[in-house]
Amino acid sequence: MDYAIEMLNIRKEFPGIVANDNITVQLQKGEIHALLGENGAGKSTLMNVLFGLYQPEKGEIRVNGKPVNITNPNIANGLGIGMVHQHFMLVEPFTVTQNIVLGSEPTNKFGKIDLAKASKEIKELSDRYGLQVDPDAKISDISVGMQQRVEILKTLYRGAEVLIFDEPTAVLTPQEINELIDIMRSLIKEGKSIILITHKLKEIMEVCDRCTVIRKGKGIGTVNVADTNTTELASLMVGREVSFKTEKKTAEPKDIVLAIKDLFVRDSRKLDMVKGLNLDVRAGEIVGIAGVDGNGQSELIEAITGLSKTRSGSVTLSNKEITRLSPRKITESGLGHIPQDRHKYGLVLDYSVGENIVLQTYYQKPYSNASVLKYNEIFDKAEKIIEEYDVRTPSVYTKARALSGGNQQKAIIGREVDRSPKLLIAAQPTRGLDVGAIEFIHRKLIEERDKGSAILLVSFELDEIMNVSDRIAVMFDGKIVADVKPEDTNEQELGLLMAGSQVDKAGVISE
Amino acid sequence: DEDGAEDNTATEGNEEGTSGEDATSTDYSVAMVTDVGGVDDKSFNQSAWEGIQAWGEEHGLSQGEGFDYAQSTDKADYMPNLTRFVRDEYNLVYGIGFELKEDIQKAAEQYPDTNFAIVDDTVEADNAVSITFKEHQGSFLVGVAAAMKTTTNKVGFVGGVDSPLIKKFESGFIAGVKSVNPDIEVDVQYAESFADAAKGKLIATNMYDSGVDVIYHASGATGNGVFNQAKDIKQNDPEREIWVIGVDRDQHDEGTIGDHNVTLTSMVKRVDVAVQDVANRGMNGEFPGGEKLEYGLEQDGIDFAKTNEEAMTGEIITAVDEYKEKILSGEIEVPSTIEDLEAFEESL
Amino acid sequence: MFDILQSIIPTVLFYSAPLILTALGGVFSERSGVVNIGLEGLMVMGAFVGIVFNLTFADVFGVWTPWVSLIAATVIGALFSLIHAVASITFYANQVVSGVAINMLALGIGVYLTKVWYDKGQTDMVNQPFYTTDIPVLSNIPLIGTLFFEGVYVTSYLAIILAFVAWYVLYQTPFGLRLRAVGEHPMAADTNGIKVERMRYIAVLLSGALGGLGGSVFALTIASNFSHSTIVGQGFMSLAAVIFGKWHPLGAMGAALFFGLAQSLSVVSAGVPVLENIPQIILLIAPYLLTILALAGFIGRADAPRANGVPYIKGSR
Amino acid sequence: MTANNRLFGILVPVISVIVGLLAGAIIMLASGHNPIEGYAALWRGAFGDSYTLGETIRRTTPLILTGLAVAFAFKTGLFNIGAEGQVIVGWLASIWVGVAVEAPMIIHLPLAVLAGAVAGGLWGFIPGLLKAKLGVHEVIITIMMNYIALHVTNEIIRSILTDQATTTEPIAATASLASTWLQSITFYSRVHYGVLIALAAAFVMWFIIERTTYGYELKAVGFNRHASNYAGMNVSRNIILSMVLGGAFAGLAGTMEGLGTYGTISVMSGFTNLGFDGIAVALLGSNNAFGVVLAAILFGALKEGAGEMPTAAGVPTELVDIIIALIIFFVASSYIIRWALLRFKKGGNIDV
Ligand SMILES: Nc1ncnc2c1ncn2[C@@H]1O[C@H](COP(=O)(O)OP(=O)(O)OP(=O)(O)O)[C@@H](O)[C@H]1O
Ligand SMILES: Nc1ncnc2c1ncn2[C@@H]1O[C@H](COP(=O)(O)OP(=O)(O)OP(=O)(O)O)[C@@H](O)[C@H]1O
Ligand SMILES: [Mg+2]
Ligand SMILES: [Mg+2]
Repeated sequence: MDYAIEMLNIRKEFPGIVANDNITVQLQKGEIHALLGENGAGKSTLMNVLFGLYQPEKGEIRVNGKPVNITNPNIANGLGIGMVHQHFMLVEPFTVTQNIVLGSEPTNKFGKIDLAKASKEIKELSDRYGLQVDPDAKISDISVGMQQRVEILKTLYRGAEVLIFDEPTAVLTPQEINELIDIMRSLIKEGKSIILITHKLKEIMEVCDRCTVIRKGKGIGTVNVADTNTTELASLMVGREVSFKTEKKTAEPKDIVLAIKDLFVRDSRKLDMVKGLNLDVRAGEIVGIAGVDGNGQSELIEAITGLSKTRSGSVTLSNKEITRLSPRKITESGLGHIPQDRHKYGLVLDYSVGENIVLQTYYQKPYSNASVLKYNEIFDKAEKIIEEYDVRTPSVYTKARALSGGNQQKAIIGREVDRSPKLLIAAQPTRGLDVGAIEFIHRKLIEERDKGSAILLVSFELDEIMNVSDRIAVMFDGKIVADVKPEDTNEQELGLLMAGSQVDKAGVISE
Repeated sequence: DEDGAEDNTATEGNEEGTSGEDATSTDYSVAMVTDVGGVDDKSFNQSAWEGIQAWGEEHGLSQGEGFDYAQSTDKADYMPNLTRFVRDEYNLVYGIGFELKEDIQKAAEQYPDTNFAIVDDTVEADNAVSITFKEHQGSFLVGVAAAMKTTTNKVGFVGGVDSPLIKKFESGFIAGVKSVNPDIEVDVQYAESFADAAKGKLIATNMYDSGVDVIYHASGATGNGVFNQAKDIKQNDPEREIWVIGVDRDQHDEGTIGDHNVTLTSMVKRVDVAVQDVANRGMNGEFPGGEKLEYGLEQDGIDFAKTNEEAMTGEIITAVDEYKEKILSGEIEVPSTIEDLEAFEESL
Repeated sequence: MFDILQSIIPTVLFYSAPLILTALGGVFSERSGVVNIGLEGLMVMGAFVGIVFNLTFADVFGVWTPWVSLIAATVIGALFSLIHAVASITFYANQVVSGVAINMLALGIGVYLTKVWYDKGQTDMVNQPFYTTDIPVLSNIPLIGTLFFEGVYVTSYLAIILAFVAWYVLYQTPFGLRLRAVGEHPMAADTNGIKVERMRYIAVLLSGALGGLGGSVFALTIASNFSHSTIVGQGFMSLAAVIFGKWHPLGAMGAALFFGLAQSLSVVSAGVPVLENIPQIILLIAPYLLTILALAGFIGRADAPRANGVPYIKGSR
Repeated sequence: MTANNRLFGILVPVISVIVGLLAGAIIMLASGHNPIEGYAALWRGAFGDSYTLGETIRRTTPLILTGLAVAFAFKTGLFNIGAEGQVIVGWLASIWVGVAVEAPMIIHLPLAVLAGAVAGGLWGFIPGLLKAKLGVHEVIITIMMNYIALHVTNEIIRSILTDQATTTEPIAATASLASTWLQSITFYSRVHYGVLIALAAAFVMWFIIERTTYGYELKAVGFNRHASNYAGMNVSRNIILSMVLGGAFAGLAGTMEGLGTYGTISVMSGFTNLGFDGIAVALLGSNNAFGVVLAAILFGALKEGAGEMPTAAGVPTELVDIIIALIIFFVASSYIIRWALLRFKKGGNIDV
């Protein structure tokens, strides 16, 4: 068999942890090979070893059958290995071209970077793979999907034959995911080979040829995708049966909890992003907001939660106007919020888990008295929450930074849900999490609904929207353009709605 | 305990020192505490130390045995330094510079058995003597020299920090200039620092550009900038007549530029003379406690430098000496404040 | 008006030159992601070396002494900054703190050695400082020649030229692109095969070289000797120029010239009718006040290089 | 992990100090001095008898406060390089009240102390406000504020507090922190009651930071501004509060010099350096109150003892500055010490 890459019996240790324990992955030429595993299983670590960012303690790497020693990314690049990282490796104030040539810049005879030449080459490369990247745009001005394509271009520019994608779809909208899949296929057609890390089993089934499963740092095995199904993959990964369809009773909506009227919100560039939006959410129902990223979802959430000011319109929570209240007053009025960016907003990473649990309530009884903190009460509470929400942490005194993404998310959800908010906003609550964690979080959201909370779920994952919501509001260009029941629609229809197509009364979609 | 023992001996020593009418020359010991300028500041600290060394050698003493100094790098060092000498049983402790005023005052009150002296300021205590100088007299004389030397009828004065002490220099200088020729303009600028050479140079550039040809500086290290600028002009145009007047001691060395020297003269403060004088009086049991001694031309405490023979022509020296006589005879009362200066100028 | 300009411009030039040079050093260092609050100390070291070298070798090098002294100060400045580099790049030290230590250390060493070598707290004045000259050819241009190129220090133009060189290097060459990338997103640079630590070392050494150069230019054009009070705050002003100039070489140069102008105005004011009646204290604090107002008002938020001050630890996020 | 960290937290400064002193010894040897004599003189100068002990305490007092001033801001992610200016205005304000007000001690003294704290706080308020509202870099603003404090204070001393003199009248006895009793037991050192204020301030800082909701907010804002905002904290207010309280501590340091040590204020031709030394103290003390006190004692002793070195051992006092700088380097580069310690006990498994 012709292998582009062989990673044989790789072992990589971090202080106190064996991240990769005797893992073997063999990438055939011209295949898309999936790497599957729970959060923290060791996938990124393995790929960082291949890319020369980490040195393995044991094991051998072969490229085209020849043993190699990859001690830094330069060597990997030289061997034709390129990596699209989970967290983008782009310099924001630079242009696309500058980012792509960085490290291998063409120069003219005065030692000046020949940007014009580079820009032209990049344009050609971009056209060849249908990437549609503007070489002169600044990274900070382009969308996440575009940034990812810049990352791909970066590897191609360096002549990569093998591309590693680390969770590329976690940050993409459904449309962008489809585009990415097309791009991957055209890369294969050009003779490249691809390693794809993803938590989305559907994607594996759709594009991958084979799949290697890793569990807790150990290689479980490699399967032909054609010979398996999602259920089998999931149980291989987690080591037990996993259900995908979340069980739930039909909703029993009660009074209106959240009422938004004619809301206008501007973003930091002073452009209107929410343009006259109207929406009601009732107690006991989950309303899912479907939409392509950048249609005003973030601004909507920021406006409801008081993180940014509304331009006009009103937001009421249980009949109380909260439009111009401070975040604290809004929280006190009964709002819970699982933020989209858990590292930026959800947690103070350098605080202990316990201190994070009282992030909004530290000034209230019983956590403090006359401004003096009562740590016993705080940590008691935290103990209860980590227990109830299965937050895996050495202790409540451990810094939040040390937790894996999934466990950080569980801690946030525990904190928000525990306050029994009247309204719970969950923004991308499962982004980047493995199926086990996703299942748990969905169950918790439904439990809350059943206890009578109103829940607003914002997600780019149509699966999630379809599975969890009782009602789906499609957001496009700053407005709610459709309000449908999941059982009355399908992903295709939603996709079109999200792209701005109109639905007439009869349910017929017109352009 | 040890501390107690040391304290006791300290007290005994002091008693001996002050009450000992039969004190021989070897018994008497003298020390000085510098201000932050340090003992080698090429200024009054250095001069004071030279005085003390001269005094010590004269009486067969050596550093550490009979006389010594302590360096202060920070205002906070003054008091510990003074106290150290008190406890080391020195009979007379000098504080050099007006910055030590409060500390000498306090030390004098706390240690009545030790004698103190402050240079450049005054304190009130029976066991302390205040040594000041009639800088205005010296400034007057160099003002005369400046007036004689200027060809543009514009001279300059660069002060360090605006304060009564430096005003004394300014007043005397202007009075000297105007005595020779009331039409000469005097450009006065303060750098607001004794250590800002850049500011000194900025001011000097500005003054020389505007036609000033003699600058008298009373500004410590800020004056480095003044010298620097004068020398730069001289380097580029050796024919141009450009002068600096130094302060506190003879700053002839600072003015050397090739074969030329831009230091016209310097207002010399003989701190060494004053320090030796007081030490001798103390040694002879005649310590002038509580007195405010003001050293001027009369006591040879103030002088002007004649090192630059080329520049200080006989004519200038004669003129300066004439005014010196007038001051000594009381014919001229040199103003030491701006108010006095105004009155003085009217009387011209 | 012409007269006023004629008296202001040369003073601005000589006052600003050391600040420009040192600020350029700051730009390099901070652009690479290493905060350099030790500019003051680097200047102290430069002034110390420049003076000591000048005093010691004046007989050997004659009229070339000041230039050779500058080179010596530049080299020693670079070597001295190695301490900051090792601490903050290799040992992940808090860069602000390491910079503060640099400041203390430079002054300590400078004065200590002065005392040990010369047995006094300050050196003598040098015999071979820089002198002003008329720049050949350029000074013959009417008006402009008189204003800008007569009676100036060559070092002032060295500083200005170096600012443009720094701009070219940072914004036009691969080296500059890499250096800035390292300061914005070191991990991205790393994955592109750029040696982050090496880039940062080079940048810090450059800041040491330029800081040393700035300090020695100050010593050999303005102070003429070395003592504990030779460099008092010029390094901090240079740091201010870095930030005021938004971490851009030409911006930093502009800021340094602005500081020079403010200082010069406070001196020249006596002869200028509009400025004459302003209390001296206002003129004294004007440079500082104007900087604050400028930062608060006109240029607002300055975006530091994103990874500035953050040690790059491979494999961490 | 926690136990290990705590151990490192203690070992790192201790080792740094030892290595710093060793380096100082090598420098003395290299420059032809006897290190044993040098350090003996240093020790005598700092702790030799009750007088030097008193002076060491006196010198430590403002260092504790400037150390707290810097540490406090650090906790909120701010770098207060302006302690220097805050010291100066605090000193000025306390003297102003001490000279200009007539009142019984029970009112006068607290009023003068308060004035110093308020002035320092005000000097911290301006950079805090600019940072919070306009995002202006606090480092540059505080540097500028230092110079403004220096010049304005000098001007006020000359034109308002005196008639063109360089030193004010001494404060009224009713505003003085000086203690004849403390002086009498320390052979007339200048140790004063201010040390109690400094220790109390350290306790207050510890309490605010570790035990109150204010401290919780301040630290949260320091760690993560966005999350703090999300959690309903007023980020701007916390930034300002942190600078104001830090400034107040520094202002108190100036007050110590004014009401305790000198009783006057003089025109200054340069900075006091108390503020800059505060940065070093804060660092060596790991930005925590107890650590700051210990670090201030160490630096106070080094600086006080230095005065004895030139006379007793011929060693220039600057050696102490070099030693302090080296200690700071080693603490800041604690990674190397941790690494060395881990190497040292290699074999034992390293639990993270
Ligand atoms: N730099 C590091 N230092 C120490 N430990 C690390 C480091 N990086 C990863 N680990 C450990 O290695 C394990 C594997 O991490 P890795 O990032 O490879 O997981 P992953 O499979 O990519 O997870 P995810 O699906 O969440 O991206 C983790 O449990 C973590 O504890
Ligand atoms: N420097 C480090 N030291 C110790 N552990 C680390 C370090 N860097 C990463 N880790 C660990 O790596 C593990 C991997 O985290 P994980 O991959 O689950 O996060 P993630 O899912 O990639 O985060 P995100 O939410 O950004 O996707 C975590 O357990 C984290 O604690
Ligand atoms: Mg990963
Ligand atoms: Mg992940």
